[in-house]
Amino acid sequence: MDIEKIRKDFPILSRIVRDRPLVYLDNAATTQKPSAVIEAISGLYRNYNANVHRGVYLLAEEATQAYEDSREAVRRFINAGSTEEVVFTRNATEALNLVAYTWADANIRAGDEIIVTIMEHHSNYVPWFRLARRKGAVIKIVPSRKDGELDMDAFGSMLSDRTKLVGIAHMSNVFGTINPVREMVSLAHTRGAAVVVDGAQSAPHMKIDVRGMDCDFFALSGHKMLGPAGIGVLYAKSSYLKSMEPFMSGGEMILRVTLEDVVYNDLPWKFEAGTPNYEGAIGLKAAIEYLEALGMDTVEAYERELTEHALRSMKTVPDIFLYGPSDPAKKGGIIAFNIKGVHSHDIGTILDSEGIAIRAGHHCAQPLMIDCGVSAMARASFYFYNTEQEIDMLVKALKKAKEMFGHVA
Amino acid sequence: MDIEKIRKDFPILSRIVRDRPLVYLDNAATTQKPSAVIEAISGLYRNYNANVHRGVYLLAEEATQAYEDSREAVRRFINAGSTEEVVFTRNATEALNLVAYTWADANIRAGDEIIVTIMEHHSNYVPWFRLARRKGAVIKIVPSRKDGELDMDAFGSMLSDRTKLVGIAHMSNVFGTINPVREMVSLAHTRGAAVVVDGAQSAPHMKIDVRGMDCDFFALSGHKMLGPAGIGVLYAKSSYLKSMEPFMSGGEMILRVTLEDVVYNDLPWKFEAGTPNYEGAIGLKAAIEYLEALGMDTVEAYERELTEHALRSMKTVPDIFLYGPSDPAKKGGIIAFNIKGVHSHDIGTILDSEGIAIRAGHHCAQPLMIDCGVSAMARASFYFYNTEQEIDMLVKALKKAKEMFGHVA
Amino acid sequence: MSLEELFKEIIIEHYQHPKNHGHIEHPDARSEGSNPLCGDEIQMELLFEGDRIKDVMFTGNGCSISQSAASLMTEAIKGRTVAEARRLMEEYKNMLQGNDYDAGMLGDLEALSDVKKFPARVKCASLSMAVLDQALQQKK
Amino acid sequence: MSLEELFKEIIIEHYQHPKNHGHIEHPDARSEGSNPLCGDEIQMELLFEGDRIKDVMFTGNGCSISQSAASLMTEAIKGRTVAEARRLMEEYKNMLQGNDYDAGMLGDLEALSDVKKFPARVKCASLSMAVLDQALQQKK
Ligand SMILES: Cc1ncc(COP(=O)(O)O)c(C=O)c1O
Ligand SMILES: Cc1ncc(COP(=O)(O)O)c(C=O)c1O
Repeated sequence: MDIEKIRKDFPILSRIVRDRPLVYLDNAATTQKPSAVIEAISGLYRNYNANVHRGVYLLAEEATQAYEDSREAVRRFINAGSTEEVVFTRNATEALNLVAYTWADANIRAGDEIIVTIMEHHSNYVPWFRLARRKGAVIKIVPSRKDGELDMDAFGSMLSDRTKLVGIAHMSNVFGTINPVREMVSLAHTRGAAVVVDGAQSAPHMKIDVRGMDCDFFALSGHKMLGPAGIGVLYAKSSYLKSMEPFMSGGEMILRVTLEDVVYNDLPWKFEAGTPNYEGAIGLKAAIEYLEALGMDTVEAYERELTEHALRSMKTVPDIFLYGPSDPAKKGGIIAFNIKGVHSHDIGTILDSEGIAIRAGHHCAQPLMIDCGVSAMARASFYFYNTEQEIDMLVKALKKAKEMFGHVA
Repeated sequence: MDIEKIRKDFPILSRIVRDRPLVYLDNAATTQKPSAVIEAISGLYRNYNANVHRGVYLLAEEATQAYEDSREAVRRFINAGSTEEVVFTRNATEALNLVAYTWADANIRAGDEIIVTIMEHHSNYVPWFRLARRKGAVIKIVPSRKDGELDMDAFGSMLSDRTKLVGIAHMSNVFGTINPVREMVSLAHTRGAAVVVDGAQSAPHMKIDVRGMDCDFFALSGHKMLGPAGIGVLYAKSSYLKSMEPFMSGGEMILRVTLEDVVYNDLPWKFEAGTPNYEGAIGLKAAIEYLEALGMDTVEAYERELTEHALRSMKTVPDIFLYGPSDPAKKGGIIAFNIKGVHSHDIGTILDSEGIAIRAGHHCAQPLMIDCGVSAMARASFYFYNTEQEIDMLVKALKKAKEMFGHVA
Repeated sequence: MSLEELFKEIIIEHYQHPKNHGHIEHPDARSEGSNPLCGDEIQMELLFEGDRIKDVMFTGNGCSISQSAASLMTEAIKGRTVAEARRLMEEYKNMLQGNDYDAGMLGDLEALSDVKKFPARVKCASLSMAVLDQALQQKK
Repeated sequence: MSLEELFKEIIIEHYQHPKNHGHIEHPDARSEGSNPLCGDEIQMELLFEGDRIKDVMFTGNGCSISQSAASLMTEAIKGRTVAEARRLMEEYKNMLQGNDYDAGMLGDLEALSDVKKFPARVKCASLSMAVLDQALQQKK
């Protein structure tokens, strides 16, 4: 991997922030875009923009083709069996809500149980929380162990014939933990429960194989994997999609409307009401092609090296506490931490003054914050365009932060 | 209005299609984008891309500011009272579904009545149809008169104390009819019914004043008004938004999540779950600024001239039938038609071979097709970058189509 | 890509004066289909005699391509055995997909060969094939 | 924009050794608030004597700006009349918004004047003002 060449593909990486070169370490929030993605978008609007699925003219054919080609690119990227199973949404959040409003709404009843992990992002927790309230169902939470991994024994003993749905973050956006989804899916399936995997953090960073995983639903967000904002994906087994009522209704998702009746469109369009974000899909395709050209194995291996380096060097900051697994083989490039005596929000500001972008706060994972006994954490998260030097700059700035707050105490 | 200068702002308008300059007359489906919009998008990704509302670093502040500035631009554009009342969605369709899943779901009961017009796009019909099915409510349809305008007498006599919701297309995407929404709103309000105005076709072409109109909900799509795909708006009176449950749930729309409870965020963010399409919003802001610089009055006046010219010259095509009002003061720049002996789909192909893009089909308005006794229509629709010469080319090509199919019969 | 390739005279002729248009009194099989986006609709009725398609009639409405294809298709299969009809449909599909095909077998249906140059119209040309396929499946 | 402007020594001092931190046994007013995105939390308790704020204490957790602001704010208002406290809050708001303000009135609170150069942090500095405002509204 030629990191210098790669960095040149990302125009924003040469931006100067606060008189310093930008060090962007908030990749779990969103990623930067290579020129190929930016140009795919402007290319659409300069050359062949038209509403998809509707026109009988050349522009519309070209735009429709590009939109559907993106669906095929997603199918390949996550190894789905068919493009029927690939529904475009705004983001992972909408993908998860789609499942809550359709399959789960129709299939979950009072007394049923929904199991989620303590590591869930609000987007894979609040929809189930609200559904459970509405239906009188019960939410159970798989705890994590001291080492930042899920307590699989607890999971095993929570599963029962009342379990209807299991929601799992494939990769935690706080701990970085890569959860054993394949094993959890097969355990859940023995109880007849459906499994929703939140792949928002995993899809950008590792090879995804939804068929190998055998999950029933899988959600991802394009903006976290080089793609534009406003495009996400719900993968669902076609057996599920077929049985489900549509989510939103309007143009595009129907075959026929009379005053007496409505006939829905085929998969996957039945779930895509209104003009889709075809621009987003076309940008996402360019993002996927960029990732495929690099190779997801390469991405994963490089990021593991970065993570090892980060875990090693961040430990040298006085009074730092690193959350999540300390074994880099068990996690992705996400490191949440706190420094005693320096609030994460202050760390964020101090780092920003050096051009270093990290995140501070609850990371939309308040149940996990509560579980860790804190209200906020700082978090650095990497992508393949980051370097060890950038991590060294981070560590140096963290030491400075500690000093600023240390010299008085 | 310097039309030559304006056309230069739209890179796609110099595209050659089928060896001819593109004549784009499918603006009711989606509009083309000026360089200012394309550059607003690439500028974001080149210079200040970051997830909004979350970061404590400069990029995130800039992106958040730009995103919220767009909300203010929308507020101004439609004359809403506050940015609290401006919710970003994917498109008009999602905006309408949001109302169906929240306010309408909570307030419409068995036996209640929903009134919509015969001119509705599927996006302002199917959501209410499904809701009515689910609830046992009744849908009533306001018919149109022979002249393509709504039958206001029928509307008046349909209204009753059972009416809970009235759905109105501000401008029909088939007839082009501009419906008397202000009058309809005030009639509906005397019965205590809420009014949803579908502004997908009106917002791009005329001055919108939601406060003057006094509607309770108003939906629009960015891509139909120079903005990118994937961004739309729901305006709703804050009194409604306050009383409504959220639609989707996840990150961004909550204030606090514990295992026992969830507290929702303030307006409007309560209705924006997950990472929003901030790129789309930033593109939409550039679109609105472009329109404001032209002036919506100028846009409307210019398009009225085009429509007059089109109505006059299209009539000279043998055996043509024009749907909708023949008075250009009563309609926007949308002309649906059929030519006896030449199916609209064939018209579409013949025009395409001359580089002219129009639409053929049911226009996602099958109830209106059935009402007109046809299964399809051809439709030409204009925007301010179109010219009378382009309309003349259209007319010439229509005559050619008629000839091709005429010479045998 | 010229319009004359798509709208050949024979196609317009069949569009304006379709063959086998109407109903069969007591059909052995009946099926229908539509292309919702363009509004094309085709209904077909078949009468069998042993293995043979003794008669076939269609009704429908839609564009010149969908309606002329129905007319030409019904002409091509009338009197053939079901197996022959299936082979013919296979060749027709090959033609629309741009593969090699047996022109001799298709006869007048070959008039539709240039539809493949108009991707948006391939669906129109395939509709009657899909409807016919459904009808043939009703034959035990 | 330099860090030293934001994290002045007096701010870090108040963050690490807050004044008026704790509880009042029988407070006349009590209120709380939070900035959910950063997790800052402030609770305040007040004791009145006539028109005067006889005592004020706070608890909370969060960043140096939110906590030192609470400490400085409680120091500034303790012993003042409600009307004076309100005027002070007004000046404080002016300062954070970048308007002119009465420095004499603010005293040590002026240490937070450079927060306005850090837009993401203005919310942190305003939290205790919002909480205090709520508490004062409880006074009849
Ligand atoms: C009147 C009307 N309403 C709603 C819509 C739906 O818009 P969108 O597909 O952008 O959601 C359209 C456009 O197709 C329309 O013309
Ligand atoms: C694990 C996880 N799930 C879901 C989400 C939600 O993604 P989005 O905001 O793109 O819908 C995120 C990102 O914030 C995440 O990290």
